Amino acid sequence: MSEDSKFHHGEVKDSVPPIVQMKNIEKHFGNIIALAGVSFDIRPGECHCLLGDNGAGKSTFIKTMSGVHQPTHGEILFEGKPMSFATPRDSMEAGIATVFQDLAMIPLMSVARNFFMGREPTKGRGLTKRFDVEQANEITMTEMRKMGINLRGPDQAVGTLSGGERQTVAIARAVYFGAKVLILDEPTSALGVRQTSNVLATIDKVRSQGVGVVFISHNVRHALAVGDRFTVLNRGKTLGTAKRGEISPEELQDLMAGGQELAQLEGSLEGTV
Amino acid sequence: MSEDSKFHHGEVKDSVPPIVQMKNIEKHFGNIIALAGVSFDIRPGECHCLLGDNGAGKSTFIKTMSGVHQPTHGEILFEGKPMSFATPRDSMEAGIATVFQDLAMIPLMSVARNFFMGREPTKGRGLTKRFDVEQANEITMTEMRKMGINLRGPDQAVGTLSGGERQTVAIARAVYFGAKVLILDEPTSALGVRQTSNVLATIDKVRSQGVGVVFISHNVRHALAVGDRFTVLNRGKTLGTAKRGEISPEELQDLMAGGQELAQLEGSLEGTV
Amino acid sequence: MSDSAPNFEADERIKAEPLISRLMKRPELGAIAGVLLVTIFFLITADSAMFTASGIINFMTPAAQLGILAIGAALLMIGGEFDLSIGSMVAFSGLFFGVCVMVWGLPLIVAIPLTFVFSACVGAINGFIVIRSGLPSFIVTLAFLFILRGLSLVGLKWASGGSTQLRGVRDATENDWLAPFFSGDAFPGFFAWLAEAGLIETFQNGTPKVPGMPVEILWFIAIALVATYVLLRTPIGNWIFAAGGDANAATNSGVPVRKVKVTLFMVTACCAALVAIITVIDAGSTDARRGFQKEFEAIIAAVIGGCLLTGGYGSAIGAFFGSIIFGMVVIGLTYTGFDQDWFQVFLGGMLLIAVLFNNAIRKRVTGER
Amino acid sequence: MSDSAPNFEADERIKAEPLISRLMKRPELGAIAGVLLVTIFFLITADSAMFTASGIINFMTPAAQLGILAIGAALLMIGGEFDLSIGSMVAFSGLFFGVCVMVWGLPLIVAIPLTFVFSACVGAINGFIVIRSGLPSFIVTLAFLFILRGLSLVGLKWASGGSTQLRGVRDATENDWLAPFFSGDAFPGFFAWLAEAGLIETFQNGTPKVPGMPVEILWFIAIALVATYVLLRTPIGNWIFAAGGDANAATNSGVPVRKVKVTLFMVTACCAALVAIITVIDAGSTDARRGFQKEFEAIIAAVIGGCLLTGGYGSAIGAFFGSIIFGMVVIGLTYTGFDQDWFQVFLGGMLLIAVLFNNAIRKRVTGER
Amino acid sequence: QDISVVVHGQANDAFWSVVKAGVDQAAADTGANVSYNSPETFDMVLMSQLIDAAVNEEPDGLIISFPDPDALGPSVERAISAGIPVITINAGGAQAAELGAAMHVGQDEYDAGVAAGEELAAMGGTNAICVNQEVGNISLDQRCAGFEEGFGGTVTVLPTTNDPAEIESKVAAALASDESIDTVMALGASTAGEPSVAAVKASGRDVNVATFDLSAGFLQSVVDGDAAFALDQQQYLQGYLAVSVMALQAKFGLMPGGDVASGPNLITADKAGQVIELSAQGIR
Ligand SMILES: Nc1ncnc2c1ncn2[C@@H]1O[C@H](COP(=O)(O)OP(=O)(O)OP(=O)(O)O)[C@@H](O)[C@H]1O
Ligand SMILES: Nc1ncnc2c1ncn2[C@@H]1O[C@H](COP(=O)(O)OP(=O)(O)OP(=O)(O)O)[C@@H](O)[C@H]1O
Ligand SMILES: O[C@H]1[C@H](O)[C@H](O)OC[C@H]1O
Ligand SMILES: [Mg+2]
Ligand SMILES: [Mg+2]
Repeated sequence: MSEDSKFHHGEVKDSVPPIVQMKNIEKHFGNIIALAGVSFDIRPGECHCLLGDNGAGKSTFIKTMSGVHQPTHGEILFEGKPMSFATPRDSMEAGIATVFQDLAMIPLMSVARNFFMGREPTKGRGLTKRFDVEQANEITMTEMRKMGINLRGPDQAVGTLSGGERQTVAIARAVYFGAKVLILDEPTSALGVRQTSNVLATIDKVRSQGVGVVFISHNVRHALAVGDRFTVLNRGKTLGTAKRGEISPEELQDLMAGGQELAQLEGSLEGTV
Repeated sequence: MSEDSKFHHGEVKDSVPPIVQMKNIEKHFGNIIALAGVSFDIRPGECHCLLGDNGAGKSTFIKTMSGVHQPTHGEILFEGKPMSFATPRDSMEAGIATVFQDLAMIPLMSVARNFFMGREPTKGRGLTKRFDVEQANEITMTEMRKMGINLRGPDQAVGTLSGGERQTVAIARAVYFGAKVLILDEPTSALGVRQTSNVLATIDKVRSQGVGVVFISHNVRHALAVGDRFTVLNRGKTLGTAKRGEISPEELQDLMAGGQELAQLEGSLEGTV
Repeated sequence: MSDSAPNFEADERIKAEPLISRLMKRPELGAIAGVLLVTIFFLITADSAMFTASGIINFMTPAAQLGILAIGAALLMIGGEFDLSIGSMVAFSGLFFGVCVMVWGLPLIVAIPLTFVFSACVGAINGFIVIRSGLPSFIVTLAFLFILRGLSLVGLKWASGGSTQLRGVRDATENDWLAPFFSGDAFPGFFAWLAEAGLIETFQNGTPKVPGMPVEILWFIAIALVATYVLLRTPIGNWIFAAGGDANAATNSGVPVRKVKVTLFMVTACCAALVAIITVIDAGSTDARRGFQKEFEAIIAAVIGGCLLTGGYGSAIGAFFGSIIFGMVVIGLTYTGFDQDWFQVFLGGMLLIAVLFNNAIRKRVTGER
Repeated sequence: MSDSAPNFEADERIKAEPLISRLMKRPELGAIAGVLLVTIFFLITADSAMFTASGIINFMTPAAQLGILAIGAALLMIGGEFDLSIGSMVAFSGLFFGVCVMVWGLPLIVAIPLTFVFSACVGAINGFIVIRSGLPSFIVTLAFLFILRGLSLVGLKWASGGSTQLRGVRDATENDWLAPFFSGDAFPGFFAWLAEAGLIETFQNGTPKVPGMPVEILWFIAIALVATYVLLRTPIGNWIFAAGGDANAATNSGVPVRKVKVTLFMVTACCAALVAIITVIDAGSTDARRGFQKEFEAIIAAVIGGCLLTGGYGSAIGAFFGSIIFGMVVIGLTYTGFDQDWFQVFLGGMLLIAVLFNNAIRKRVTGER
Repeated sequence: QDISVVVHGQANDAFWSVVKAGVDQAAADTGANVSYNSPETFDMVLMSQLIDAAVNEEPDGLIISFPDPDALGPSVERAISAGIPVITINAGGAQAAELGAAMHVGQDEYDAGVAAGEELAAMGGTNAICVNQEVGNISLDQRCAGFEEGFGGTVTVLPTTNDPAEIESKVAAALASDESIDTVMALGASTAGEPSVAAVKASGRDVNVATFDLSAGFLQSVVDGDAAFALDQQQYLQGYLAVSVMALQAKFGLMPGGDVASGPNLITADKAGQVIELSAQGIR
């Protein structure tokens, strides 16, 4: 894994106050303990990778950050002030945009309507204030094209899109609306090579604009390509946070696998899956 | 990309008759042309990778193979005989098991019930013949553990599993029931590093038992690690089939991106995303 | 092996599609096929009086009364919920309105807004219980089906001094300037002129068979247009589809799902109140069985018009045509020579055929499997 | 930083869970809280006669008739479909059964199986239309609600020579050896012994107030047990849950969804036929209004018992308790001193409270948000 | 001649099917062309629309039941102003006459209730329940009200649905919770009357049961001594006479000078036997 990436990497300035700070978060579902005390923060202009085995609690954790779940214990500070987001809408209004792992799309609705769901552009005023469908269509097509997807049209139902097309809608939407923090839960999992590189490039771009990015991935190479800091979860607990350069790809991969042995693949996959 | 993998690679014997042969398949949805004439075959003991950009038609194609869609035009031969699967159940009974991209799981049902959905083990006979819940639970837990997932219990609802846990259920199920052909539509997209290497190792294992594997992936490295042949789709058409060794990773990646340029990532991702 | 640069305007992955199939894909227009089929059926079997001006108005009146409810029900169904209490709500808000006018002697300008506010509150209660408890709206509004029906009975007995009928509303409102907006016939002059000109039929004694356009038909059309506009051209419309399509995904995308749903319950209740006001002034009375089973018919009309019971899909225009189909079938039998004993067989058969026909035409035209 | 080897038996990611919360998580048992609540309410407010042996049998009889339908409806709802025609089906298969016995003079051993086969065929027609057309079962079975109701009327007039009632079934079946399985009271000897022993109340002349256990209650219990067994312990049960949970995913996983659904429609129709046979022999007659609105009540009972209208979730035992709640509430008010005009308010209120209570208890016990 | 009949009761209601049988017989006898319609539930708004539909066809005569003068009044006025003669049956004679209806065939519901109440009071009743299987139908309310007046003692209205099994249980429950009930007045024979008899029998108590209208099953109970009497309004006459008169009116302009009281007609054990067969055929 080469360190001399073409990417600019955000300087993790310890002095800059974090936008969101999560302290000792626990989350229980009935008798199931999904998070057993996780701390995490995200600063402006950095890409903080959240890594870990399947079922480690990454998605649960970021859902707590974006107001989907309320933590069972623990504290959330937003720009230094204690904050509890009752709904995802609250967190959005505070400037957090999220791509959820399940994408949060409505299959029966068109791409453009999904794109602007909850934040529809309007034209006219007073009683004639209405959903500006033309603008919505146009922006959707443009943003999708930027990510490398040429849709047949903005009115195709999301349910009939391919897996990668659908994921791209969710990412393009979050990027378009992400103001202060952008949370991406395995955004590249269904993407083609071209779309993946677009997304990584996009992460780099928004980071350089001062947005804090939380990036969840199982791909060590993707994480290392854009990450400034790496926090690894395992079985609902954090295994610690490392800065870029402080940790080798192999160490990282080892942590992500929860310390357990991998099947014999190292040879063919050159060290990292 | 090293060629000296630890994997055994199936010899693609042109002499061995294919299990499934798809000739010039077209599939239209209303006015949308998803497949515009694709030919493909799968032989016993090989892993045939189906690659291509998002929306290229890969999922649509394998759904045609497994009886979910009926082709608009084209012919399917199964073990040499023309065959049209009216339902997925027909294709299963012929020995084809599929992991669909959307996984085909019922969120409200337990892991074990999902695992055996449609093929429940029974005990007793006559009127007392019943669903052998204990056996189902046990097999589920064992098979999941083999794939690297330690479930809390077999009766957790699939809807509350993490993304990777859920995907693993679908893979373990298909592997358990796959008799002649195993179709995997982006099986590793949500998996952790440990689970991914398990799945790749599993592909290798079933191939060596003579099962034909159709493997869809956007990860060039995963494809090259286990693939014997590579067919690339682009915009509903096939760009041709290459054998292992006949094509370089860079060429393959170029084909998968539909020949279009990638964002500037090559440096940091060492040639392949 | 590389591909030509994609060109969005002429994508090779799309076949040309005739206008008609583009239209038939819209849920709004699916129900038109059914309307045509039913019309043709009655043109053949029914007395020609059915399709004269008076005949059309005659079946459009119940269609309009049902349709106002059906559009409310359709909005709510698209938003992912049911309201089984709208039938009882017609009786209950009818009672409330009757009490305003007859017991408290309020003028319409006070009584009507008060009735709407009152009904909206009841709708909001429905909505709050559904939202707060997370119970299916089916069971919650079903409870209100019984509760409101029962309260109507108790209230009527109280208001009328022991009867289940409250009478005299027509006389009490006759001279109110607001009454013409909620009862009777609009444009009587125009219709009288039409009759004189011989453009519409008259009775032997020369009075026009149709004195005017019943106001409920105008309300019906207006509400269908407004609802369609809201659904398709406003942010709230988008929220309604999203809330019904997948409440979870919608919430996670920032749609205020709870507010949307509660508002829809209030709108539905107001539709019921409007029907109550119109029919109470028109009939001059209200009784404990008003609106009986209308919730059911409203849902039928919405479903005929293409709404999915599972939410997230449907249209107000579909409910509009669905109501017309239902109204035509119910009234149409009167104009045919069929034996009343066969009425239900006929009603069920026509509904089934109309829906199957809609469906078959849509599939054929759009090329769906 | 490495993790201890996972140990399934004692997973640190699971909290200890008390037995009660494990039980309350089961949809089967959720409705018990409601039954308890309603029982306590009536123990306080109702005349003590309600909970004597005869009082219990008195409310259990309608609960059982409803419950047989509700269990069928619950299975179908879990499988993702509705059948709105079951009420009409009670009338229609009642007519068919009446005709078998009265017009064709068949013995019960022929008439009863024939009635079941006939009803199952009608159910299968419902199912086939739903499956083939892809239309919502709501609208298809709604059409059959009307059609079957109408055909019952026409058929009855034909069979009885002009009346809407077909009589004399009791006399015709009185001596049939099969009749005791479908009508009257079981275990009369046992009840007589109980009465002698002073364990149940007797009339002044010493005969027990309850001559036996009405057979429908036994059928009700038996069907609830069988349905529960099928749902939880057979492959078909798994298919039903899968078909209702997500028909697409189930089909793609190899579940024969179409067969499952058609079978469920047939089962539901047979439940209606059973209720028809029992009530026709018991009442000795059948008429065109039998089963009126029972489809509705059956769905209510299933939903009270925890079935989701969207399919894929629910239980037969839940429907069992749901029917008992409904039966108790409907009959119970008569035992209380409340003004009977408030009946519907009371019915709706009790249903709502029972369901809210179920829900609240379940959430509290299982720690769900 | 074309004659339209629009009534408020459903074709599958045992009572109204007898009216319809009378209508059909008169149509056959007079050769008139008769159409018969009714709304699917007791729905006054829809009924007024059905009357409008009938009037649109400009029949030679209109026959209606008239349970809600306010709601149906305008439609009747429209018919009369269009020159269509109107006869009312079953309900609402007096009010329709004010609007210009020519004649009424039926029983006054309130008076019938009074008659039944007096009869049952004479049998020694002091505490009664009035079983109403169609709450909100004004005619049935009037019967209970009249019954209360004539009976003199305590009268409790027992509202039910029209499911016989439920009615049986509810009557049983009412009897069990009040030992002093000695009279049950049912408002419909087969839906409410027959299950009431069954409940009374099961209670083993000595309770007088009577019903409005007839059904063969109930009449059998009267014969067997399990029920006191049925109050017949001979609705066959309502259908038959109205159509016959209307046909004559259309042909010759004939119209009787007064109303016909088709009931109430008390059917007790001595007469019940003869009526059973006719009732089973849908004529009484
Ligand atoms: N609603 C819920 N009820 C019960 N258990 C849950 C629920 N949501 C998540 N879990 C459990 O909590 C654990 C963490 O899940 P989570 O989705 O956060 O994992 P993840 O780290 O995102 O994994 P993946 O990489 O596979 O997406 C999982 O074991 C899951 O089974
Ligand atoms: N039911 C459908 N109706 C309309 N269009 C469809 C339907 N299913 C698929 N498509 C379209 O067909 C094309 C191929 O889709 P498909 O899912 O096969 O792509 P894919 O190659 O699997 O892509 P990905 O890698 O993103 O999963 C897409 O552009 C999609 O929008
Ligand atoms: O007279 C009739 C009454 O108007 C109502 O329809 O119930 C049936 C009959 O008793
Ligand atoms: Mg996750
Ligand atoms: Mg795909």
